[in-house]
Amino acid sequence: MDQASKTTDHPPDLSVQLGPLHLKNPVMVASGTCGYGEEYADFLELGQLGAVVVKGISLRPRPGNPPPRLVETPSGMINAIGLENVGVAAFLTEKLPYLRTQQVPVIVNILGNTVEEYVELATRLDGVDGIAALEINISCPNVKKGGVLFGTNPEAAAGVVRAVRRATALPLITKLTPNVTDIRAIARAAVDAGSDMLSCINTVAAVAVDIFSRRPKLANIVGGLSGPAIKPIALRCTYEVLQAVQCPVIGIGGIMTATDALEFLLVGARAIQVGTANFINPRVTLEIIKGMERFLRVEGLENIGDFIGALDTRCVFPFAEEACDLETMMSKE
Amino acid sequence: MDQASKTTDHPPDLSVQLGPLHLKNPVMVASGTCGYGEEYADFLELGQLGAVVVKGISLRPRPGNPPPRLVETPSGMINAIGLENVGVAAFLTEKLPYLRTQQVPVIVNILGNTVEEYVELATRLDGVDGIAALEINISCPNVKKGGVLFGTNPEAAAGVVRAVRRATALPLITKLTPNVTDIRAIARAAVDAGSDMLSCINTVAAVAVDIFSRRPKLANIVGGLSGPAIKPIALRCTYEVLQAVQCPVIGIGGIMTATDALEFLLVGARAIQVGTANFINPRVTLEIIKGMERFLRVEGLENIGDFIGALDTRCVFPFAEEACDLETMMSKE
Amino acid sequence: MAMVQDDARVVDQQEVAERTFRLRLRSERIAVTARAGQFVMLQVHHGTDPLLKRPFSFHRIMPEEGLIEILYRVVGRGTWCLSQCSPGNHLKIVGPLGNGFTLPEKDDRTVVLIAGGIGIAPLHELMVQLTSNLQADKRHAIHLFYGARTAAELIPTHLYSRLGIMVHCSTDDGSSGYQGYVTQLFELMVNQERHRPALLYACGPLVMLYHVARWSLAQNVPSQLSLESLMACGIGACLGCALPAPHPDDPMTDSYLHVCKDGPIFKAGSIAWTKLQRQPTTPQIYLYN
Amino acid sequence: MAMVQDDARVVDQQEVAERTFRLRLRSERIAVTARAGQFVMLQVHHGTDPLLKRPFSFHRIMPEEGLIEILYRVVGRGTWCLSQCSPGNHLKIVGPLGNGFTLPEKDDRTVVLIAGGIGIAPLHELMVQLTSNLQADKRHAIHLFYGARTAAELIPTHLYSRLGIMVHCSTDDGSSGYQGYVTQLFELMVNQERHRPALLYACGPLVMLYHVARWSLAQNVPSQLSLESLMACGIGACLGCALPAPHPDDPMTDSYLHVCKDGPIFKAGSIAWTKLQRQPTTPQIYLYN
Ligand SMILES: Cc1cc2nc3c(=O)[nH]c(=O)nc-3n(C[C@H](O)[C@H](O)[C@H](O)COP(=O)(O)OP(=O)(O)OC[C@H]3O[C@@H](n4cnc5c(N)ncnc54)[C@H](O)[C@@H]3O)c2cc1C
Ligand SMILES: Cc1cc2nc3c(=O)[nH]c(=O)nc-3n(C[C@H](O)[C@H](O)[C@H](O)COP(=O)(O)OP(=O)(O)OC[C@H]3O[C@@H](n4cnc5c(N)ncnc54)[C@H](O)[C@@H]3O)c2cc1C
Ligand SMILES: Cc1cc2nc3c(=O)[nH]c(=O)nc-3n(C[C@H](O)[C@H](O)[C@H](O)COP(=O)(O)O)c2cc1C
Ligand SMILES: Cc1cc2nc3c(=O)[nH]c(=O)nc-3n(C[C@H](O)[C@H](O)[C@H](O)COP(=O)(O)O)c2cc1C
Ligand code: FES
Ligand code: FES
Repeated sequence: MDQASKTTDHPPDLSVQLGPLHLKNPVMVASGTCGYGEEYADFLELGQLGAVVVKGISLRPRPGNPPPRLVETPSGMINAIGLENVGVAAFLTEKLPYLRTQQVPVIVNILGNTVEEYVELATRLDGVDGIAALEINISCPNVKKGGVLFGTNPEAAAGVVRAVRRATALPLITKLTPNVTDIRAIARAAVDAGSDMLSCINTVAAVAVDIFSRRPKLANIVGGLSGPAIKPIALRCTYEVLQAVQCPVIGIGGIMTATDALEFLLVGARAIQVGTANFINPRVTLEIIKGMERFLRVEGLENIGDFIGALDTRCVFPFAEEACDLETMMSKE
Repeated sequence: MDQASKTTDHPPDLSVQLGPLHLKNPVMVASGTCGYGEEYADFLELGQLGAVVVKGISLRPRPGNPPPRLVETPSGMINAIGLENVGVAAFLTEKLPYLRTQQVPVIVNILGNTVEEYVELATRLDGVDGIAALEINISCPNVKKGGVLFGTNPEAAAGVVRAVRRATALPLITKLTPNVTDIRAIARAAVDAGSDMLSCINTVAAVAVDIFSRRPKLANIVGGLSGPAIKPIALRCTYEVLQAVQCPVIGIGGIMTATDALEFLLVGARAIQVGTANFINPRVTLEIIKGMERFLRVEGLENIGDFIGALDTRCVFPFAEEACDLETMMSKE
Repeated sequence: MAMVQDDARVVDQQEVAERTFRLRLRSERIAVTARAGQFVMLQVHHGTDPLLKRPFSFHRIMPEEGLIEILYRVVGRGTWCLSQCSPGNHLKIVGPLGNGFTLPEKDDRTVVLIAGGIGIAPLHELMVQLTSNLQADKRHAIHLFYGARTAAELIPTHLYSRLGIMVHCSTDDGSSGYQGYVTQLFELMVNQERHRPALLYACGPLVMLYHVARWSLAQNVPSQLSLESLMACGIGACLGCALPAPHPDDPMTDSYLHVCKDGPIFKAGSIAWTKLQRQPTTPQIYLYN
Repeated sequence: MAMVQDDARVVDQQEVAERTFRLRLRSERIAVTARAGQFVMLQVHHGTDPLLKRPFSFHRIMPEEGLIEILYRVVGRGTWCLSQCSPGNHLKIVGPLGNGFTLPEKDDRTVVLIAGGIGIAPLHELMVQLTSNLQADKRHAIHLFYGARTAAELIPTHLYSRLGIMVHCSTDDGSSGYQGYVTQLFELMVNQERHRPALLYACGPLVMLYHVARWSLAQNVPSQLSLESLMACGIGACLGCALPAPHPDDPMTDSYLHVCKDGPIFKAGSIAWTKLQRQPTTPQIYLYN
């Protein structure tokens, strides 16, 4: 069902500029779904991707939650991994060296339970060779504020971002949670506090239970919903965030195909991240990149930039002009 | 695959008490998905249901949004009907008489754009024969507060509930929106303001766009996601709400089968509403009731009440006792 | 005339034109009450994705055999899933739904049917009914104008001409019949031959229907147009299938019809054509994976 | 030994015991490097529900033919979908995954395999490999203890006895072989006959594995147990398939293994059995619709 190309022979230009970051294409792998990159080495060359966002890193290693940590739901899955990670020290010595050998921008997702933890992480990652940007995961409980998530309150979110901003010269991406009343307010707060970009969304809080054992399906009871089920929510969040801020926005949530990815770009996202889909098809990101190229060719576009934000929300009444006399006819009928 | 019954011959008791309401079973049809009841007359006897919640009623008739009003998404759908309804006057003269002939409790879902509208609606419905309760849809924009939804703010929600409470002696159900940071706070506010019960959830805000025409798939751009995709979110909201309040809670969201329905009861919901599933199978509510009966038989339960809230969240370590000496063995290995 | 939900058995499925399938289903309960122009909501898949049933018009109704046929084109995931099912499978079905065509009272006048693409689907049963009690010579007063993008998309027209009616074909690319739009062919023929239809039936893409509606209003010829809309329930419960209608009193106030209840057959004047908005176009399935 | 993603063609599917299917797939790239005890992630459905691939062990590996076999029991929606596919269908597959069994270095000692229910799946390929270079008389030193709930769930055991090994069956209801749990039968036989296995392999329900682990630790007999966990990726990326492990330094600190990378084959002492939590039980599919 391939259609003939309308354009000339050179491949369409997929490169995007995200503030200070230049990416060869807008397709990244999302934090927590590609490990530290190496896990996918058998399936793809990381260098073909726009960027790799590594599993969220904390100051000290974290063992994560007890199992069960996963459950499948209609067109989605819930995870409660509990932010298991090797900690920043092991990341720098054991994981980063491999990533450095790949020709791909590495974005480090950071998390903490106090502003100080975020700051110390940023300080240790600042200026390290091979790190392109930091993504601040603000969907973490603030232990000093009774465990309320940083990302659900504009001041708390701004507090983290502002402190991290002072600690590093690296480009900053703040990753927004959808579990809020007004995502625009959090977006504005993060940008005002110095975030260069935003990424949205993190997972949607969710529960699953088993009627036979009468037990929660996750040891942690509550987990994060991801996958195709949340794509409409993620698109709405991206749409809202783009109404509130001027900075580049990275769309995330339920992207399985090039069509899904292009939907986020249409709404105005400058790049996208693929999460859960990697589990189902470890080569999905390459297929998405190829699909985007074909789309641009068929649509006769030479740059992906020409499509980003092209959403047309005006009402179009195709028969309104001609049909003026129709009304008169109809009143006679 | 039917299993033998463990109990005696009389059918299990599905009846539930919801504050002042006694229902013959916990299965209702959700507002906006069963019209005014009559639409399903060819498929089922309404009297077999626990209750019918009619399409949201406003003071004056509403034409609704321009089309397209619907779009399908992975395991879900988004609607932007725009609360089209006949208005309270036509409801009372044209729709209620039919419902009165059916042996089923009728719950009227009410909506408005000012507190005064809700109050006038409640006043006109108060004491009307054939109405069992009011469900207050607070997912409506408050025109006096710049269009912020009543349901996203505890004070605004409480304001509506308190005013309606004064206007009617009917049992009040407040229908919560999931599009908030802390649904517990809204739940508490509604109950403190006099709501007898809560129902949760209404639809999740969502967007869908078409990359070919570059247009939103809904004329209204943003709509409400429903169906199986949101079930894990609805279960989480129900779980959270039940931690915050003592009153009966009605679970809604993505219920397609008896298993789904029982999951909400397990978490503690006293009843459930079925929405989108009615579109896919107009007899689904009857199948759910039958499935619940079979479940109770197989589990050896005589009353659905014995299952409600039976969720066991304690950690169980089946091998912990016996295995004490195992640890010692292991240290030798 | 009650609506029922049934578990229909797939009896046969054939690809009859490019990406176009004819599906024969056993459903006694629906076959006995169905009328031309009505439709069913049909399950296309087991499981929750695709979630919703899909609406399809009756292509043939065979009450004696307890069978119905639908004719559909694969345009997306739902119709693709449907094309994968084979004899013996069971599909949940709800119907018959909607108002259906009204047959002409007198049978001696010129009747014109206009079909665009898959719009031929509901017109087949209509043609069968229009001709069933008619003497052979009178059948010539029934004209079918049938257009498609290209010859490969046309259902073989001998199926219709053997009913005794006059068939006039067009294709956008000229690969079969007149080159151009079917509405152009229709206007051309009607102007040339100067026999004016007493009644118009049409089904096809929205622009085609719009041109038919214009002509029918301008010429004051009654018409019955089969319209579409996205549907969730098909039974009037979701209010999702709205189309703008002229408001009886105030043209500035919005008013809507519901295709599944008030239609899918409408006369030209029932739709507020000026208020119709452009809807997202049909995706090419799986084009970008 | 690289993992690959392949598009495997279904060659054959047979129901070999109650709700138990043997599926033969063509995947040259996986067949050539696969080892006994490893597994694949297999697509069970086209579309997004069920969403995730499902893990299945290699039941047979036929590198020359480019074929692999899995043996699975229908326990939920995913395995039900899988049971519906027929020769000619294509399924996405990722593998080979995990560590696999280690074969004994010397081949003259008593080896015991214990299978509970569908736990027989990975042991078949293991038995084939254990016996392949062995003279007939030495094969008697290999014992398979194979238990199921009832006779109908047992795979016909001549498949194993014709390999020359000793097969001992049990069923919970006594409908075939010893009545009782397979671990009881094993302990009984071992105590009676007083020949102590030099090596234990086991796959089956968690409680069975726990009893095998206890015995192996108490008797100081090395064991290789095939464990399960819910999986999303199967390649070490999601960290979802955790099982508690004894912490090297501090028993109070949590530490986890990942079944897909560190396993699925573990020795008894690698798992912190005391910290294992009860997980929701297997649903009876479609019981309550
Ligand atoms: C009353 C009525 C009768 C119909 N009769 C026929 C028929 O006889 N034969 C036939 O081939 N088609 C018929 N259709 C159209 C048919 O329902 C759609 O082609 C089908 O639903 C597309 O499903 P999909 O999953 O393949 O496409 P999707 O992937 O869902 O969408 C593909 C395209 O089809 C459109 N579409 C999707 N769902 C619907 C829907 N419920 N109604 C209308 N358009 C839709 C979308 O806007 C999109 O542009 C009828 C529609 C209606 C409303
Ligand atoms: C390494 C490994 C190898 C396996 N090998 C085999 C095999 O050879 N043959 C076989 O029949 N089964 C095997 N299993 C189990 C098999 O993966 C599950 O039975 C299957 O995934 C259930 O899918 P479902 O959709 O039918 O069930 P669901 O409806 O998803 O769930 C039914 C039950 O199966 C359990 N389950 C669901 N998904 C998984 C999963 N990914 N891993 C483990 N349990 C799960 C659930 O806890 C639930 O109790 C293996 C599992 C693992 C981890
Ligand atoms: C198993 C798993 C682990 C995740 N871990 C992290 C994490 O460590 N940090 C983070 O910011 N997001 C994490 N996420 C969220 C994803 O990066 C992504 O935002 C979310 O899954 C939505 O995208 P998707 O629908 O494409 O998966 C994780 C998601 C999953 C499924
Ligand atoms: C088409 C449609 C119309 C709806 N109209 C209303 C309404 O008028 N008032 C209301 O409170 N909820 C309305 N809802 C929300 C449902 O009552 C229900 O809360 C929601 O759909 C989630 O349940 P479900 O997943 O079972 O559909 C509507 C939902 C749909 C799909
Ligand atoms: S499709 Fe639901 S009202 Fe018409
Ligand atoms: S299944 Fe993903 S890490 Fe093991």
